[in-house]
Amino acid sequence: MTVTVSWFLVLAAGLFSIGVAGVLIRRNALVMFMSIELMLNAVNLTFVAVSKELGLIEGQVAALFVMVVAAAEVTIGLAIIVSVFRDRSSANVDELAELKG
Amino acid sequence: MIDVLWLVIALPLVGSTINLFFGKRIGQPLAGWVAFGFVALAWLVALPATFSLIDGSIPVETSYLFTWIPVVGADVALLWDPLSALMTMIVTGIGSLIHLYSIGYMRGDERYPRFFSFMNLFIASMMILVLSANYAMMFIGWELVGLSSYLLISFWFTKPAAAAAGKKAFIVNRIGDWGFLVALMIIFASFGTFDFQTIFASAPVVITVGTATAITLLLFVGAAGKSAQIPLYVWLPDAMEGPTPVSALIHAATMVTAGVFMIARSAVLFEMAPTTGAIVAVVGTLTALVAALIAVSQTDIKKVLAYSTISQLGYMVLAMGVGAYTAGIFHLTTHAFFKALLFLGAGSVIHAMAGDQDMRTMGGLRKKMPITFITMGAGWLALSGVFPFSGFWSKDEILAATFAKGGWYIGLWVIGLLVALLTAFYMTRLFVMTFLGKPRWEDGVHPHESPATMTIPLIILGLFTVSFGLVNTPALVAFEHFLEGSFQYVHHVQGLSMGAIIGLATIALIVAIAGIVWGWLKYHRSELPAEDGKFWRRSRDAFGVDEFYGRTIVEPGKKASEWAADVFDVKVLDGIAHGIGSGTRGFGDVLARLQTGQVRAYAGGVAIAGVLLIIVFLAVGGGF
Amino acid sequence: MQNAALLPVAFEVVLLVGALLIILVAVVFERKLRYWGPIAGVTFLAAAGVGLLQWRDVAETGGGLFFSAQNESLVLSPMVVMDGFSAFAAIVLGLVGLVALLGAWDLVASVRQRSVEFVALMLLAVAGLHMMTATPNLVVIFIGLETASISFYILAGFIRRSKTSEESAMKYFLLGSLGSAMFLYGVALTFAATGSLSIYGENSIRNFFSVEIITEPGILLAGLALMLVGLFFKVSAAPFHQWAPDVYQGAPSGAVGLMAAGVKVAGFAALARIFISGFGAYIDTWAPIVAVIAALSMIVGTTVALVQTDFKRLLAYSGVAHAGYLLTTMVAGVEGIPAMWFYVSTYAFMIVGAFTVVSIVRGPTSGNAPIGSFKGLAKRSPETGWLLAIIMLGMSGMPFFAGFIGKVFAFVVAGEADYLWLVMVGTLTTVVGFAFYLRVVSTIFSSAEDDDERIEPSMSARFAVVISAVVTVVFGIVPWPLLDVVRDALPL
Amino acid sequence: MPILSILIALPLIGALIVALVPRRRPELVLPIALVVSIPPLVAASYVLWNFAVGDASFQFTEHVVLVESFGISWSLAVDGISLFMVVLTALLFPLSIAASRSITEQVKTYMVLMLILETGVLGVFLSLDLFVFFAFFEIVLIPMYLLISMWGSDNRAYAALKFVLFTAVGSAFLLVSIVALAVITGDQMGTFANFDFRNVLQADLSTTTQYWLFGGFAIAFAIKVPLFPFHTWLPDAHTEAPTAGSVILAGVLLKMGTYGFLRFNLTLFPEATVDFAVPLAILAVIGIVYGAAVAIVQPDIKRLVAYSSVSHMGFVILGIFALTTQGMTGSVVTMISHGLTTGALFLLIGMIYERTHTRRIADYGGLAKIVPIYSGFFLFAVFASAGLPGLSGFVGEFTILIGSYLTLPVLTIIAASGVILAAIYLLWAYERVFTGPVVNPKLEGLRDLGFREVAIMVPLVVLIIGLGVYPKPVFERIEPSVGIILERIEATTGYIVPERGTPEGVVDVHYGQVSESPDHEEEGG
Repeated sequence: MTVTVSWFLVLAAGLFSIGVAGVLIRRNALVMFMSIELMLNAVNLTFVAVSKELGLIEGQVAALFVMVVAAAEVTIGLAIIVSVFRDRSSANVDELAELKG
Repeated sequence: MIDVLWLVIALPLVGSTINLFFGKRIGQPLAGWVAFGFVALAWLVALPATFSLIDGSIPVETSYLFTWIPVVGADVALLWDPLSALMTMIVTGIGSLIHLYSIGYMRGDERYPRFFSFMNLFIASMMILVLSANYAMMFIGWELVGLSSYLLISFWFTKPAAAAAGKKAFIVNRIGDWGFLVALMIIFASFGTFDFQTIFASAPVVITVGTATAITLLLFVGAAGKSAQIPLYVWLPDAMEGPTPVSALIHAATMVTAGVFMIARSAVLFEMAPTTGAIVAVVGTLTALVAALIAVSQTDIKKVLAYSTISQLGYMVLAMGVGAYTAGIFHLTTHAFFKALLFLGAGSVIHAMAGDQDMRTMGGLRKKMPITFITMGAGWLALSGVFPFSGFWSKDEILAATFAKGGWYIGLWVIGLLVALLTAFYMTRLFVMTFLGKPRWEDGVHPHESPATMTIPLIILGLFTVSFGLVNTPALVAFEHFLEGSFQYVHHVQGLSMGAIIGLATIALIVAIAGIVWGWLKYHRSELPAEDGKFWRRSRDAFGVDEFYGRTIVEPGKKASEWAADVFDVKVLDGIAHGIGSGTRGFGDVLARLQTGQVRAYAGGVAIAGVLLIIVFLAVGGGF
Repeated sequence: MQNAALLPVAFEVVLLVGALLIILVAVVFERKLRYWGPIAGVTFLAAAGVGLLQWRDVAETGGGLFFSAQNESLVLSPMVVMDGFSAFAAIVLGLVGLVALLGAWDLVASVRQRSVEFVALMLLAVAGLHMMTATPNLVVIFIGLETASISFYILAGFIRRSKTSEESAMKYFLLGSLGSAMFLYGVALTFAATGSLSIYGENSIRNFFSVEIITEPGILLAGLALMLVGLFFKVSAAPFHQWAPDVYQGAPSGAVGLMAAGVKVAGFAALARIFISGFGAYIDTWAPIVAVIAALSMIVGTTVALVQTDFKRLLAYSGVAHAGYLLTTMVAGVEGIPAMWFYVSTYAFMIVGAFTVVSIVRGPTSGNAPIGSFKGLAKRSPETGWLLAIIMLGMSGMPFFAGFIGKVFAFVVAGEADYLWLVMVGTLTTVVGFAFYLRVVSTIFSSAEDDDERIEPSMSARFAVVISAVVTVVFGIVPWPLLDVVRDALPL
Repeated sequence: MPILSILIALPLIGALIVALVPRRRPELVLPIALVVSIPPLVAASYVLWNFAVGDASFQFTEHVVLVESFGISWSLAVDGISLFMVVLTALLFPLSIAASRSITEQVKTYMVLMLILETGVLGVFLSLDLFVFFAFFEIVLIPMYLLISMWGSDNRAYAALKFVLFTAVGSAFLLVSIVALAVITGDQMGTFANFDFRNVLQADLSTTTQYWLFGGFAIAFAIKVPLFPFHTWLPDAHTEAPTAGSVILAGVLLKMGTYGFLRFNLTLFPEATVDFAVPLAILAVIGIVYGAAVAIVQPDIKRLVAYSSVSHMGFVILGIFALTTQGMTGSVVTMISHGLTTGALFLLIGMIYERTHTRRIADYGGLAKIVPIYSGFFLFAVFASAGLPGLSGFVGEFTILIGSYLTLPVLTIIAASGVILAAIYLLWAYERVFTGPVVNPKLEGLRDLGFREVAIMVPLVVLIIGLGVYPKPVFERIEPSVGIILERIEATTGYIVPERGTPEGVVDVHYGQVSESPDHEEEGG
């Protein structure tokens, strides 16, 4: 059984879906954010796999960029989560529902 | 000579304007004299033209003034023919007398100049009606006389009854005007013009009998409104709320005869439609009868005269229906004299009685006001149809013409005779109750003869009342001859033999005298006879026609309007609009409720919509 | 291909330099307001000037692709494109940034020490936004998007200890990241299907279609769908709009203007760049879907705005509707791009002006802004009241205000593309729009109990609102110059 | 000289001048506003004076291309139809401004809005470019909305919004149709789109397309007119609006709808016009009777007049869709006349409202005794509105009825009954307000009309009489313009306009024996 690029794509799609599911299911902002990171990694997997398959360097470069962006997102995200946690002693996003309607 | 005819309209209009704006400054009684002057001047302007027409020195012609509404070919143009000349003479002549009369009668009224302004306006309007050379312009006059009538009936507008009467008159007339208006539409659609001469010259060729019937029936609806025929007569008795000179001028002598005039004017069309003729004759006869039956029981002197007017108009309409146009117009003329006289006399009486109009409180006025007594006596006999007063000649001609039609018209002739009997009876009742017998007036009332401005018109009218009938006796047909110029397109029916005419006249005279005698016997006694019994009560209520209309037309109409206004408009139409509005808001509310504030719900929304979008893309994107 | 020329990236460079300069100044000197405000302003102006230079250069040379690496070991498609499209975006973004800065001035003043970061972030955000419009590379679009988004997350949560601000930031961050991730996955799938990340150039998506038959259309379609989802999310088109009202309401009023305006400009530019320029050949596939989303956005945006009691939420929902009108231009393909530019550029000024007024009335750090608090504004501050009324009328699409021209322009191009039903939806929702915009207008002119309580807007805020209103009116009455310009603001 | 552009610009310049009046001198605002509202009247009079009689084509045309690719141009012109609308507008605004002395709050804003409104209305009547037309058509909403919602009476917010939303819904359909039409025209001309009326006129439209577009235009104009059943905004708007608002609303704004029908629906979509004429005429006749019937029982005098407008405007629509020269010409005349009479009525109601602050009929009674001059004017207006011959209302409605009967006899006969109903609601209202004894003690000692108020009314009275007695100059300017609309309908459809003329067999002895030589034949043409 040869492992073709499709396998990687399916795996990435699976990871992405798990990420989405995580965002939907989990209440903790931190875990939700981790799920988003998972989605980004699924994307990276796709990039790299396709890049290898097609022999193109762009995909790998893209993956690098995405990692950097993800890192930046982490810093900001954590800062926001911490700031919310400090005020409410909870990172449960369900409690953040003052703004609605 | 007819170039100056427009002055006949313009002069009273000027008078009206002057009095409207400067009347207060002119003051009493000068304002009245100004008004009188303009009407008299109009009469003077028309006089030579009339004589020229009588002696045949000028032909029947149309004087074009200016184009009114070009797209419908409606011009302002004046037609000077015997019919319009006659009407002009009546309107300006009697109008002048009544203006003269009003100078004294209205003395002291706060809105004295306004009264004369309106009276002048009426004369001008009536002259527009009479002199018009086409239906469109006639309609202007038609409506304007309605306006003046409205203004004058509700002249004493602080009395709710007067205000209501004016409104009623205008609205009921408007119902008739609707008919006139629709007739005008058909006329234009058929002829492409409103011009009398053109229409009459070509009618037999251009329109079918059916069209003619439609036009004439609708015209008759208009005439019924203006000339107070069944079922539209109800406004005229109420119109007596106006000052008495108004009743005399507008609601007896002139305006109410406009309907008859209009039918006579349209004689060619009516001749083409025998069905209409029959209907007109029947309606006229019935109106004459019903009004006479009501008149016998009225106690208000003006109401008696009002119903009598309706009744006499019925005669004229009957004449139109049987094609006796000259007879009808003749009766119109004599009636104008004696009814104006009677109203002015009644006004004189009311004046003397300090405003009291109830005949039961009068009596014995003979000595207090001899001129009024004598002149009204002439009117009484004329209206009753006693030889040789004018009413006798004219009424007799109508009855004779009806009889001459034969067939079931004989029935109408019989009813006509019955009406003649009733007429003589109620006029005798009126005369006796007012002037003869013992005085029944209350203390503090001091009847007196009226001033000269009021009695002179009475005398002049009295003279005409006595003598005017002689211009058209079976022996001397000057009047008929004169009017022929207006009925040149009308085919004349074979007349009766002289013997028959005399025989019919004799019957009529006997009936009239019978009525007088009956009335004399019943009322010329020391105590007024009790007038109760079912007939008298119903009659005094005018057979409840007003209430009937109220129940069947006014109230349901008002209910329907209220339903439309309060339910349909607000609940249904606005309800739909509000429904759309609140539907939109509701939709927004529902969507806003989806906005729970929950991050995860939002993420779910994005995810679901995203998945849907992918599915849709895959579904529609097959063609890639 | 003049790789060496700096002009194509000058806009970003200027803004980055400006941002760095501000931080540098703050480090070197004391953190006092008076230095970096003007620096930021000058930077925005310079950036807009760069935009003008680019525009002129494009007009002369026709623009082109830049920064591609093509030697044997490294083959990278071009990273930067300079065309009428990007140059116009540069001008608009530079000016919008300037106006937003003026509008945010009060906020800058009130956050005192931290204002350095605030101003720098604004500059960075605008740089990111423009990056989205000036690149043929999908990943670079993503990077620009994230640069802007991350800056906005911070701006939204800039007010410490403010629950609304925190909630706003949190929501924006979580959902925004989700949206970005979806967009990125779409990019990856597109890459997987086409083997290209670039819209232009030799090995571009466009060329790919002309030479190869797609073996896996599903992957490409899913990729397209996900990219659309990501961008729809960013421009807050229904049903991906739910974050917007919450975020706008909670974020400090002074900062929302740039968020709302900038993202719309860049988001639609990116949409147009990717879908019209890149996938324009397949317009028949995506246009109906975009049309449905457009209709949904207009309907949802206007109807929900109708029932709002908070002015900021109302503006957010109206923003959803405006996204719908903007999407209406997209269905017409290239023909729609001028309409899109006209609409979005005027709208950007209006929305900045509107949020500036909120900042004036409710305070720059405020979260909630009940409509009732605008009662009697015309008396409390006649000038502000009138200007807000003008802006509201402009947004509602009343004639002789810019919004009208934008809408009709959009409707005409959509009509030309045979989307008359969409035009019908557009005109009818415009009516619903009248209902809530006019409600605001009559609130402004109605009398309030505290009539005497005058509001004195600061000089800068006043400036921002005046500019916004002037744009609304001028381009409403004399739109011709701008119409002529946007006709040339087309992508390569 | 681009007189029409100047005409449109003058009120706007006036608005600027008024806006510059110092805040400290509010008493100067009204006189200045009045003064600046005169130049538009002068300009309109200039146009009226120099209008070539008997010329059916557009006159005073101005044409400046604004956007080449979109075919948008600044294209202005007048013909016989718009001419009088323009003059009416220019006339009613100074009168309304003069009658606005009771406005004490934010006078400046009020006057500025009035003048902006005038610009908008003039723009509607003068522009031939569909885009510009729509812009003016729509912008009129804003000043009117603000006039109602800021200076209206109790329920003003509701009424103002209702007015805007109703009209805007119509505009929504109008805009879609205009866009579609412009796109179709553009396609056929090989450009992107084209909004120019004269180009749109050349477009070749299929019958189905005509139906849709006609429908879109018709909804917008029907709401504006308002045609039954779209009229429910009118009573509310009229009732709540300040006097000047009501005058302008009834006097000119409603005419934008009927004008739109004439200018666009009939001209652009002849086939659809012929096919939709009867349904629209039916609605018009329902409106005539229904509006009048509902007016009878209104307790509020302004609502009564508002419903009477529904009735009168029904006549206008009937006349238009009878598709005869007479009917259509009559419609335009009625548009003028309704502007004058209803304007007069609203001005008068406003004058008494300033004194008593009530519009309820039941609060009045016996006014004629207290304020005779006022009552005289009111009665005049009542009869003018009721269509008394010799006054303007009759001329128009009479011509409409005569003309409509030619093609729609049954409907016209029903419509004619509106004449009866008009007398009922007007005279009954007059009776309750002005006659009888004075019951309400508050009415004692009311001031009669002053010089200023009389001066406002006199021009209207003069024009009402003038138009009623000698309407020929008006007719001969309208008729050619109406004629080409009908000619176009005849040329493109199988419809044949029943011509006025002498049916076969009519012996024309018309002035066979005339005393003067009437130059009648020339005048008819």
